[in-house]
Amino acid sequence: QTQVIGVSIPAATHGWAGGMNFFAQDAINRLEEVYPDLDFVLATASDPARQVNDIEDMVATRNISALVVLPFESEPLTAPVQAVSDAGIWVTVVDRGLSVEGIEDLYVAGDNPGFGRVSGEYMVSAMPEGGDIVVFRGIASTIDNERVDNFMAAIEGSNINVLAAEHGNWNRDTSFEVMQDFLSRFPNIDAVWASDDDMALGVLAAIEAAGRTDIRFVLGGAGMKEMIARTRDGDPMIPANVTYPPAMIATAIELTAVGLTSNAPVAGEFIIGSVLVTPDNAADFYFPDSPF
Amino acid sequence: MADPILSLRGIRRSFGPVEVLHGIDLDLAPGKVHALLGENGAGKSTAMKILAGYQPASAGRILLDGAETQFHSPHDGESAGIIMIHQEFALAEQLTVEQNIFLGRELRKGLLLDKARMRQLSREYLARVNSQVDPDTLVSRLSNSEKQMVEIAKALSRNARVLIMDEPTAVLTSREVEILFAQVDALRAAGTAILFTSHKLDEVARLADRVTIMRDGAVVHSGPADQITEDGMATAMVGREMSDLYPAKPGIPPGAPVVLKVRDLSVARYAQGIGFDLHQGEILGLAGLVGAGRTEAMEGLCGIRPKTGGIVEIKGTPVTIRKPADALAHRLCYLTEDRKLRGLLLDMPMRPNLTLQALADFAGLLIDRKAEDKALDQAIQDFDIRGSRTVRVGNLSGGNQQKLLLAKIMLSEPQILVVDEPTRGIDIGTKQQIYAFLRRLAAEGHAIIVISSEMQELIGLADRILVMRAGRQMGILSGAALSEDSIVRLALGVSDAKSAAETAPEVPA
Amino acid sequence: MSDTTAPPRRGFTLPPMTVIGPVLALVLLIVLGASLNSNFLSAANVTNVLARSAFIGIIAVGMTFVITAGGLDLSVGSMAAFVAGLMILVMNAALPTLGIGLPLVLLGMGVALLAGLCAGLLNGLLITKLGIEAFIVTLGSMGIYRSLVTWLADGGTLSLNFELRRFIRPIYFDGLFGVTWPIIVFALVVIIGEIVMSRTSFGRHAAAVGSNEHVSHYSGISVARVRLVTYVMLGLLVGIATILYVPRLGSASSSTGVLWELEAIAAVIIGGTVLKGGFGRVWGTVIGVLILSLIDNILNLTSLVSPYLNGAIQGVIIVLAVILQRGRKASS
Amino acid sequence: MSDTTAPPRRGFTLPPMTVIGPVLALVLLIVLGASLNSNFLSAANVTNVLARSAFIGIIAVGMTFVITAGGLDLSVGSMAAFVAGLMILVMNAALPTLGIGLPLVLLGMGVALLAGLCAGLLNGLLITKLGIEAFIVTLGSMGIYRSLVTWLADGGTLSLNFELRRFIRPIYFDGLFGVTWPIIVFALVVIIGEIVMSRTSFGRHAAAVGSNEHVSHYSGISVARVRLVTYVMLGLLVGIATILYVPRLGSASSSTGVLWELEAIAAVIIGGTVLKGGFGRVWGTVIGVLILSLIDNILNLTSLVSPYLNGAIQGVIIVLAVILQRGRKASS
Ligand SMILES: Nc1ncnc2c1ncn2[C@@H]1O[C@H](COP(=O)(O)OP(=O)(O)OP(=O)(O)O)[C@@H](O)[C@H]1O
Ligand SMILES: Nc1ncnc2c1ncn2[C@@H]1O[C@H](COP(=O)(O)OP(=O)(O)OP(=O)(O)O)[C@@H](O)[C@H]1O
Ligand SMILES: [Mg+2]
Ligand SMILES: [Mg+2]
Repeated sequence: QTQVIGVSIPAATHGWAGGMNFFAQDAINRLEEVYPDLDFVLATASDPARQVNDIEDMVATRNISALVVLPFESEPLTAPVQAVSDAGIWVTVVDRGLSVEGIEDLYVAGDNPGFGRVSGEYMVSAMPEGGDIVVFRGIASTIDNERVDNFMAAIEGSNINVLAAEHGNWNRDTSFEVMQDFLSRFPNIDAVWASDDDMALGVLAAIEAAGRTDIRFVLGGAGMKEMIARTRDGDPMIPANVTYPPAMIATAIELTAVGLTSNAPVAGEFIIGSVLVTPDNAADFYFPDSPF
Repeated sequence: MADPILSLRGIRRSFGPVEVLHGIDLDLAPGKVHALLGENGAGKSTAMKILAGYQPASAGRILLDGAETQFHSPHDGESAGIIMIHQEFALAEQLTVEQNIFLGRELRKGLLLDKARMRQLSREYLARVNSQVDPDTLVSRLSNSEKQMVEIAKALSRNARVLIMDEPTAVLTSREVEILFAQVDALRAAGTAILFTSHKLDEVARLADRVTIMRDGAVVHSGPADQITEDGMATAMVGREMSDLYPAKPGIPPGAPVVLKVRDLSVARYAQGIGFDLHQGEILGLAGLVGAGRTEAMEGLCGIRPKTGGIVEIKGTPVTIRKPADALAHRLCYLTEDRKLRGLLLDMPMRPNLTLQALADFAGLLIDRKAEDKALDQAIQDFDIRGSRTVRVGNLSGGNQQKLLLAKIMLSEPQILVVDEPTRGIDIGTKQQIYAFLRRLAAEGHAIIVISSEMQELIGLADRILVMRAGRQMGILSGAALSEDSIVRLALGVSDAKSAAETAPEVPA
Repeated sequence: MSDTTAPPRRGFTLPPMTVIGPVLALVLLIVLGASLNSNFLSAANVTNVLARSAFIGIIAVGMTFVITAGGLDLSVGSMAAFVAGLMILVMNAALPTLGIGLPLVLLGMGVALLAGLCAGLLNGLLITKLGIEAFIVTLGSMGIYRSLVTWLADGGTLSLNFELRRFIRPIYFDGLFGVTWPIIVFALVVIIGEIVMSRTSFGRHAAAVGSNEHVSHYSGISVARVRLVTYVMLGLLVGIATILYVPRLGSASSSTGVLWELEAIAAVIIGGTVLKGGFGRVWGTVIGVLILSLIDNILNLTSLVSPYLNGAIQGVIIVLAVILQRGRKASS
Repeated sequence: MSDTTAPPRRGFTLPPMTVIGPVLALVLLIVLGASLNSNFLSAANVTNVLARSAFIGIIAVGMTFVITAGGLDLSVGSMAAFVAGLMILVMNAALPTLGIGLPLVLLGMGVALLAGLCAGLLNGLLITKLGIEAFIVTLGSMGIYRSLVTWLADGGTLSLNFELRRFIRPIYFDGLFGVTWPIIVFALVVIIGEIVMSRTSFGRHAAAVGSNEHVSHYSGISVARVRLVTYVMLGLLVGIATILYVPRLGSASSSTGVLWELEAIAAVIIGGTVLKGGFGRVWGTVIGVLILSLIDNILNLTSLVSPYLNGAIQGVIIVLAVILQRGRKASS
């Protein structure tokens, strides 16, 4: 008898989410081959309320046996996912933890505080004598707050001075324009924490166009393959990256499928830590087939 | 008679299930002026629109120079030299006069517009009809008569073989009518075929070579104009003998109380220092040339536009009227001269239009639709409104719209009624009924102010006439002084006001 | 009376396409859904779809009035987010004093209604008193409310105290006789809205104002007041929608209510209300809302297409629904 | 004629508020910016602001025509994303055959123009032939194009081949006599747009159609054709904007061009064009676009307020700019 696994994720509204969408779709295609008696439903939502709708629909009409959910936001999804879990359905939560512990059977996550911390630590190590930096923030959200707060904590006490922080919304165009304006505003910027590779690309384009040479490097994040490649190849502007792999969704789906179809113990927590990528280890993080 | 340029043969036209034209024949000959007469809703405008290609006929043939033809659009008509002036204005309000005159056939110099030349030509066309409107004015800023003169100028500029005019004079004053007629005479001499409608039979008698009379969608008479009298026309149109057009004037009863006392009324830019007393049972006429500010003065009185000064007393009590609802609360109602833009919701059917102003009388918590329907039945009967109840009122004939508007205002049961051009576009039979109706209202103790640009109408109807010129009150005429001559003198400011009229405000007897 | 005065037609005639069009589209969607998935017509699914339609639905009823009176409101989505944020903040703040219980819930509801009302009033006053295009005013207030909620939440999410959330959850999930509260409230709003629109002076006046301001003014209607009231009503209804929304998710953030305005306006127009004003029908709006909800629901029922293409399918169905309604080009 | 017909006033009079209003708002913003940051008026900043205004600006010029003719287009943002995606795909695909060089660039441009034209044509045909509200049609196509680009990019980002990107970068960053191409193209589009609007029959017809369809029809203007052409023009201009956009960052994704439609419409209205149609002015639109760009620029150049509140400041300034324009309530 076929079992259905529901996968509910945010829509591809920026690069990282796009990559995550790709890996989800890809994992599903692969697993449908491998497990003939597994069916998958994939729904992408553009806001938390829609995501709740999607989950309700999966329960009410698709009789799912397991739910893999990457919550748009933690708070609003907590109660609905709890209701799913209470109905005896296996729940795998990905990336963004729910605000109540112990609901999910399996938790696969990146490490947002770690992401900020590793980035901050790298900044300190790359600029031991300190310097002026500008910070790009993502879409205003809890994730963004966690990252930025931990980044700030990590650079505290160093001589690194944050000139300004502005939302680039994880968007290349916005970041390009914001960086242009930062360049007009500050005659000297030593480094940029772009906090995301999409934003880093916008920032780099702006720097290049302005022909400014004072910026020593731009630290992005999330490990977009082009950026990893440039780090690997020793581009001085992109000396490092911090991972936050969108492929974690695939891991979560696979583990869930295994959990449903076998007796292997897959419950628990899988935290995929944020790792600093440098030219030395970049080759290990380069996935040529990924769209991200 | 020369061969007709344009002819209708057995033309029928239906709107949905209702047939409004039942086989019309009509011939327009070069160098002749043809008048098309008929009651409101008889189908005159519809026939004209078919002639000019604005609407297709449901059946029948159109002959152009003897050959059957079909117009698929007004453009086809225009290419064949057929130009029509609409009963409703066909001007784009947000464009300038010049842009409207040349709309759809702009002059160009290379790729770009030749604005200088179009402006120049516009001025020339407007000058032909003695209009001083600046070609760069937005049409929305023009008064109705100015719009009409622009339409006429626009039509004249197109060198038509056939000129069709649907009630061109309804919004014009006698002076402008003279200007138009001079142009028509010139066109006739040049061999243009002209078709026009009017509810003013004296104009027909004066201008037409041939008269065709319609009733209920069929032609009931057609013949040379000199073989039928005005009375004959009226009788043929209405289908019954017409008695006197105007009701008898009983005169203001001595000691009749003043229901409305106005002193020093002014409305910025338009009117200053208007003052009069209106007695119970009186019909007061308001005369003046177009642009004299009569409309604005009365709109100021009724709270429709802000007034900048003045004292108003109703039945001896000073009242403040700041918005139309205040006026309605004192049962002071105003009937607008502009039924299309200010009077009726053209996209809605009759019922909501009828009760819009008096809706409170039909609604407790909910609207009583049965009562509304009854009121509509009553109004249709009282005012002889013809047309489908379900059709949007924009599709009613012009005269029937006017009747509906009148019915709408009357539903508020006004004590004091201000009617602005109340018979504009109304056929002669109904006019007579409306005059009788107004007089009856007065006799029942209401007080009425009539604004009209038709001097005869004012003289026939009003007990006294207040004449305005350029926003100022020139005097109030009454009794034997009520003559066209004395009104015109005041309106033009050529007479010594005191010799012809009492000075206002006069002390009530 | 002349013979051209057609008597009101009696006897059975098919209602015109503008009336059956939206209904037909809805029926087609339901048939499609039922044929794709046997659970589609299950009580659970029907309840889900109706309850989630309630937020947009309640707002769309208000929007019907605003549009009928010739206005527009682009700010309702952000307004809902802002009102929700405020409601959560106030309830959390009052929790220590009032404790969990009915008074606190009533306080929250009061705040939501008041905030909605004020927000609507503000839009309405700017539009009517200053005479600025509704599009611009509400585009501006859309940005303002969206910013304010982000700021209130400090960029993150405003969450209701967890215990409190447990307590008010029943407002969304429980109901009477098996019908949940959102559905009941939605139904009431629709019924009252339909009556107000088609049977009261206010509804008539709103249509008149949307059809022709001048005529309305000359007829003694206070054009500005009618317009203002439509915006205030809409604000209040946003407040009501928020009261149902907060118990569902217990939080508000800058992503709450994004694009609700477009959805509400789309529902209104699919339902047959004229965007330029002058004619509106509340029942049509309900059909519009249900069509929009069902599209999402049906897309979740099946895995026919790549989820990337969901937006395209929605777009196609929205256009098709309106094509159905027109039948053919309105011969104007 | 009567003596009350005011003669056209001669001599110097201050232009009306509707004309100076937007200009004044722009000047105020410039003064504000210059006083807040000394680099504000630097050549680099001015170039940046103008160049980035070019995309929205070029689209807004097209939108001015659409709105003047009584239409609306909500799909331009997604259309730009879709066209950009297509352009990138085609250029990448043709790279092996054509090699990096002018032919490939011309091919890309051709594809962008053609795709824009077709997209505009589709919108226009649905609106004019089927007589469906522009709001609904373009809301639908907005969803469709947005989905298509997400699907083309497989949820991610479509990026131009790296070498190719180097080759076409100059289209955005280089120019003539120190003025970059986007600014030059924007200026050309504006000048031609202004001439077409105010000096050709087409501009007049667009205004006439927006003012009164019936009158236009009666005057022998093909209402449907004029409307259709405005949409096609807009589509073409979206294509041109895309040609300038792609060289900048060399990528397109589902987040490209989000909300451009609202920005373009806002610019058009701030500039004084009437949303209901009948009157439009291209130069006003340019001022509107610059005002919107400057707000962002000034907010980035200073740290006066929490970045969370940027949206609120934008909202307030947009409304203020329009209030300035009105002076006081249009006495209608
Ligand atoms: N588009 C339409 N739809 C439905 N009925 C129409 C339409 N146009 C005209 N009618 C009806 O046709 C009849 C004739 O109208 P028409 O305008 O030709 O009358 P008319 O002779 O010009 O009257 P008036 O003197 O009042 O202008 C009226 O009953 C009118 O309601
Ligand atoms: N909508 C309007 N906007 C601006 N000006 C107007 C408008 N309507 C009329 N006017 C101007 O107001 C003046 C007086 O208007 P109007 O012609 O209505 O006066 P009137 O004395 O009532 O004449 P009549 O009733 O014969 O038309 C005219 O100069 C006209 O140009
Ligand atoms: Mg007529
Ligand atoms: Mg008048």
